[in-house]
Amino acid sequence: MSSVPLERRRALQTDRVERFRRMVEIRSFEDRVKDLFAEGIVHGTTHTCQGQEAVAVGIAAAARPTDQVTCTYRGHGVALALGVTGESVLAEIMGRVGGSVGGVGGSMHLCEPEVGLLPTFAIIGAGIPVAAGAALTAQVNGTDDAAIAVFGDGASNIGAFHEGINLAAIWKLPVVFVCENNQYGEYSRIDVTTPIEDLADRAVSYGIPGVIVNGQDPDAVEQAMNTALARARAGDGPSLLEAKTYRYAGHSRADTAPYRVPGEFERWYERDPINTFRARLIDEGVLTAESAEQLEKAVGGALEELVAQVKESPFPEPAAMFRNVYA
Amino acid sequence: MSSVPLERRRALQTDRVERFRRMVEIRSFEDRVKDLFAEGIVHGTTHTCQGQEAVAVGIAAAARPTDQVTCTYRGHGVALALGVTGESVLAEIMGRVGGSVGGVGGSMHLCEPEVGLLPTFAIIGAGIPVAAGAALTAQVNGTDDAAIAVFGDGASNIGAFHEGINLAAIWKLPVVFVCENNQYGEYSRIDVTTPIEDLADRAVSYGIPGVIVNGQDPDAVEQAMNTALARARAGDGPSLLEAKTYRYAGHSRADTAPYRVPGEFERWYERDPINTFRARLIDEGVLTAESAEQLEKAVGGALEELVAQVKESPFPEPAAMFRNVYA
Amino acid sequence: MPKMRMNQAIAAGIADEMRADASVVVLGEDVAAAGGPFKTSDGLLDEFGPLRVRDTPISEMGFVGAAVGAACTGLRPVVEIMFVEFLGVALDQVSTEAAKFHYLSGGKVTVPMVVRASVGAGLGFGAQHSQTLETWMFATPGLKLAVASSPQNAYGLIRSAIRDPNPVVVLEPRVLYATRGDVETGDDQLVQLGSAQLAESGDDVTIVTLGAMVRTVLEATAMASWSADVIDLRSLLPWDVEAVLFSVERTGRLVLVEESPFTGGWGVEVAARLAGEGFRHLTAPITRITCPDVPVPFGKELEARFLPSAEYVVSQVDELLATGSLPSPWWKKKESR
Amino acid sequence: MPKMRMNQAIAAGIADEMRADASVVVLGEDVAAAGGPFKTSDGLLDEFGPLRVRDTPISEMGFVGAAVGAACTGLRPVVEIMFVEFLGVALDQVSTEAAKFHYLSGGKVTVPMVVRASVGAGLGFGAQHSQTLETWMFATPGLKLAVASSPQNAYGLIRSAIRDPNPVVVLEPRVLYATRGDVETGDDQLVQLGSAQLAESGDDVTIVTLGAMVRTVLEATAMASWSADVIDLRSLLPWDVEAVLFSVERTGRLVLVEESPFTGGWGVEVAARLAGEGFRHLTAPITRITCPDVPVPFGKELEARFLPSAEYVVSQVDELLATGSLPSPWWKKKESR
Ligand SMILES: Cc1ncc(C[n+]2csc(CCOP(=O)(O)OP(=O)(O)O)c2C)c(N)n1
Ligand SMILES: Cc1ncc(C[n+]2csc(CCOP(=O)(O)OP(=O)(O)O)c2C)c(N)n1
Ligand SMILES: [Mg+2]
Ligand SMILES: [Mg+2]
Repeated sequence: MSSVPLERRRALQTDRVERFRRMVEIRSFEDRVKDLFAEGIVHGTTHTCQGQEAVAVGIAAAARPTDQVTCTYRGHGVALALGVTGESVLAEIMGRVGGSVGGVGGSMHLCEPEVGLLPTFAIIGAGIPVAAGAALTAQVNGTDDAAIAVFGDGASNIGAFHEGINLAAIWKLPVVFVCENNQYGEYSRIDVTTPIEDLADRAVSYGIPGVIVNGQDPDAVEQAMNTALARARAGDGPSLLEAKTYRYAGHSRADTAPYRVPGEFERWYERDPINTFRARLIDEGVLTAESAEQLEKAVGGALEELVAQVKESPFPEPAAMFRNVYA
Repeated sequence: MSSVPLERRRALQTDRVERFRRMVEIRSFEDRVKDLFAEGIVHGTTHTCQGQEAVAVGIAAAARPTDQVTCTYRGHGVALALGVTGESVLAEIMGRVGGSVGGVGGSMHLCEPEVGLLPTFAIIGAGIPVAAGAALTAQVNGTDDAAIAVFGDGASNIGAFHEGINLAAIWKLPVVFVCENNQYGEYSRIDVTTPIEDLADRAVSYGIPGVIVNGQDPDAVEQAMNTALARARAGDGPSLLEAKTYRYAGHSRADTAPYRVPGEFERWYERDPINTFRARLIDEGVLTAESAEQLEKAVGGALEELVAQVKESPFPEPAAMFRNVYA
Repeated sequence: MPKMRMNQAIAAGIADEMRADASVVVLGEDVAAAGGPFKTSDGLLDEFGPLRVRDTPISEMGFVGAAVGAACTGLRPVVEIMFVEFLGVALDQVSTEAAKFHYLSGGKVTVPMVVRASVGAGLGFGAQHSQTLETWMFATPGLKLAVASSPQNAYGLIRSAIRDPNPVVVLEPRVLYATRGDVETGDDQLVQLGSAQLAESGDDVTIVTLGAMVRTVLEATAMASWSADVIDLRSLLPWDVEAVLFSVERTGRLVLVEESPFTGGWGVEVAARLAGEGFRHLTAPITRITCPDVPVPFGKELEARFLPSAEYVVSQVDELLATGSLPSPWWKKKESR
Repeated sequence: MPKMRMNQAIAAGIADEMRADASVVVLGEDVAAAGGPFKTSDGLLDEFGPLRVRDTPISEMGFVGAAVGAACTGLRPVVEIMFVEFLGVALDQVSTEAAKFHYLSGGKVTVPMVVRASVGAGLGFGAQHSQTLETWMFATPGLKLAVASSPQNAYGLIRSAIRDPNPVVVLEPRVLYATRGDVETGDDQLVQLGSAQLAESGDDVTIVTLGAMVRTVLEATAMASWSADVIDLRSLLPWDVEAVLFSVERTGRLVLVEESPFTGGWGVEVAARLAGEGFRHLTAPITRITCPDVPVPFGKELEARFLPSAEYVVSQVDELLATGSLPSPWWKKKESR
């Protein structure tokens, strides 16, 4: 069977231009979401992932649609990378019937089993043992699918991180733990909350590989994921990947990130994942400056159409709140 | 001010014969407790620590009475070592008015602030962040007291272990985390639940010293504690000590430990902490075979008197259950 | 009919579901090699093997969370929480994740998992290992909650819980694990979640109870001068409002017997509902017979005093019937304290 | 009198206690440098310094546990739980440790700590960040539990909670943080834990409520044709039974307005108690006006529908007074759903 999300996912598997396009799609999507909130036409809160696109796309490129992924409230990028449509994500953020979970969840709650996206997590760390459990299913059923938990640097200080990884390690579950170290947990820089520099070192506590990955480079993320996934599928157990990256936006809608270390943003922006990848593809002759520009324009245009369309789409009826409470 | 618990504590500080006596006291106390339960004259459950005496006594010898200690339901030995009287502990186990907490707690619940014993913990791992908090008090008040958390190998797999040590490390709190690795968590050997050999390695996750200690030797435990406590008092933060030892008894009253690996008990018994320490003190000429034997007889005799006395002591009135619910 | 202890009946119920459905797995501390700290999974490892029956590290958040993930992806995990208090380190996964995932997936994901926990006092485990804590899980849309009171319904409830497509918490009174009783096994013995059982019928009063207190209440009615409809709720989420209303319409009097604190115990939900929907049928104050608002004390005598006894139930109901007004609890009657 | 937003009043109350008592410390995620995610500790770091005002890692079990240890040894920690749901990863330290340590130390140890948590819906935070969850902490002897409803009582409650020798959980409706109101500061403004406030008096009915619903109820009475005693409980553990009984003796009618699920919400305790001790004064069914039994939905319209509105309170009480019988909730009235 096929479907738009699955096709969007498959497109990433081989085609690096599609990966570039997806990164651009995520960046512009998140920028637009911030604006929509700023305009005050969206209720609630949102957490965007500008700057972290390479992690999402690298993971989606390496994983199978049948691999199960848990990610966080900062999940728009991961969802789009896995193949979830912009319409599904934006409509959920805007609380419309067409949203990923029918508009009753909001920005923090997306889900698309078709491409392996389990419900996203608004509670820090909660997705880590849940990913171990999805890997348990694969182990019990004897498939060679794997699970992937995506979480932040701040999440590495919560108990569920320790318990979930330890459990996966002792049972040699096929799971890859990907820590997106974007340097901040909410308004606190990692060095305020975490006594070590490299979170990958925490793998020592579980006797599993701990790997530092350049989170600015989708190719690097893909390669590290391929290695970790191969190990998982072979029955050799989990790995902990630390993708070093940076959060361009504030923590959530309102946050202007006044706490940022001066010059830090600029330093990271020099290594911007989209600019770097664009340059590489141009070097490789896969793209030209012109084709890249056209691609970016096209993505921007499509996004505007999408926004207009979702703005017009209906809200759920009150009755919707009573659906899906029990199966 | 002084008191029996304080004097019992001070006695350990310099006098190694007293340390030997205390180890013997703990061993015979725990053996006797097991019998009392076997006789069925005690209600509920109990967890004894035969084989782990050197850890308790080594800690008590190194720590000050003003240092704060959190330990577990397997806490009779630690309590006695810190100076709590046998009467207070036994009366609590037997639910008598004279018990450490008035007889309403039972075997798992002891407390004696006079010698730094905070309420003991029946929930795995819970005492670890609580010890960090006691260390926070010392840090905020600018005293050079420290805190000590005593917990088991199994507890190193629970979230509170991770969160409590991480918090202490980032705040450089004066606390020593002592993991009594007695090889088993309930009926499960550590290798069934824990993917690494040395729990001290988990210190890497927090950037603190992780030290393996011979838990069969009170001198070794004392020395390691002295180093860790000095570091804590100096403001350099916590340490994780792993005391390798062995649980002679079953997990709790009913458990006969059928799951034990054959020969394991015998191997550990060759390194029995009491026998080893006795031999050392005799070598050193501090004890003779005769004086040691007399000492052990005396301890046994005193214990029998204690048991007889506590058996005669009163149970709490029903009204007791309404006391100390709120301060 | 075979006699079984309640812990054996639970193991038998799990085993029957494991035979019927290869996706059922069992996780918990010492549930495999040791057959469970209370022998509620005895024999499962031997029959179903280490892939499906697993000893976990001491990581309730970790293995309950793993059960959530396994349930979302096709397994039917049965998780053991040795003492219900340990949900205090794992409640997030039950109440905030599992109970809400069907909703937060727009119905795309279901979470067919069971959390079994032993509850209650009477064995001298002390204040941190003797509570029932139904109310930690009560006000939780998306969750189901059942409480066993006999070997027979423990067998039926666990099987229904495992078959349910929703997360279900099953509370098992620890003091009953050793109780022997006739247990009819087989598919006809499933107990529908949300259905109460009329354990005994009578005319003077409706007594609603559950768990270990069912036995206490039946002891009480056996020695009482009055007769009662004794309703064993068996489930709290959902609970059988109709059964209670139906009885109170006839008796006009509602008494709750609970092994829980006086303030906020599970019975207040039943009382509140009846004080609304049953109001015009009530001829006497709704009476709650509970434990006092204190941590569970250790010690045979104290613990026995702490728990509602059959004699106490009789005397409270006697007083209610005689005076028509609310009997105050023993701890408010100076003399008896 | 100075006007303050509720978050400012809370910060002011904490600051006053920190000035009065050097043992008061503040812990939580982003409470120091950022002044709190909801600005409820703004300015504390500057005035009291990094030793007493601390940003924590994302480790609720860790820092709540640390607060327990600090409280046992002489400090008075005030811990912030950003959203009450996060207690799902830390409940053990509050309910099983802190609440029982005075008891389990034979009175040798006290645990003077405060856990502040923001609660409630109305801001579009979705199902995992919008609940009130009073009942997670309700049936817990040894614990105190308060709920703020205005800048003034938020100021008074936090100060009383900090001074209390017991562990106290203070719930703060998030939707009220931005509400401005007159706040009288100073020692006379402490609010005794366990004392309700008669927010308005009337004759036809007694409405018991707390938290964000107080405002809703006062909006309702302003437009209603009937008059009510409006009782803001302010504390749930202990709660002011006398105040409610006293009013119901006069009005004969009890209505609860709760931002909580219909099944098992906090109001069932009040209803149950009155259905016992107040039975002979009741002339009408006890009526609970609550949210439906569903996870909190996202979306302005859905969330507004989910929460009891002033109009809804008016119409339910109108129906109760007109018919004398229990009005069914809107979601059971086919048309309105
Ligand atoms: C248990 C819990 N505690 C606190 C929060 C509030 N919170 C939401 S996001 C966040 C920061 C998380 O930081 P990190 O893990 O680095 O992820 P990032 O936001 O940087 O992607 C916090 C503290 C939460 N959602 N859950
Ligand atoms: C949170 C929690 N989970 C489970 C238990 C049940 N339990 C009591 S003791 C124990 C084993 C602990 O092993 P370890 O930490 O090695 O300590 P030991 O008993 O060997 O001293 C377990 C699982 C508990 N008390 N608390
Ligand atoms: Mg981060
Ligand atoms: Mg052990």
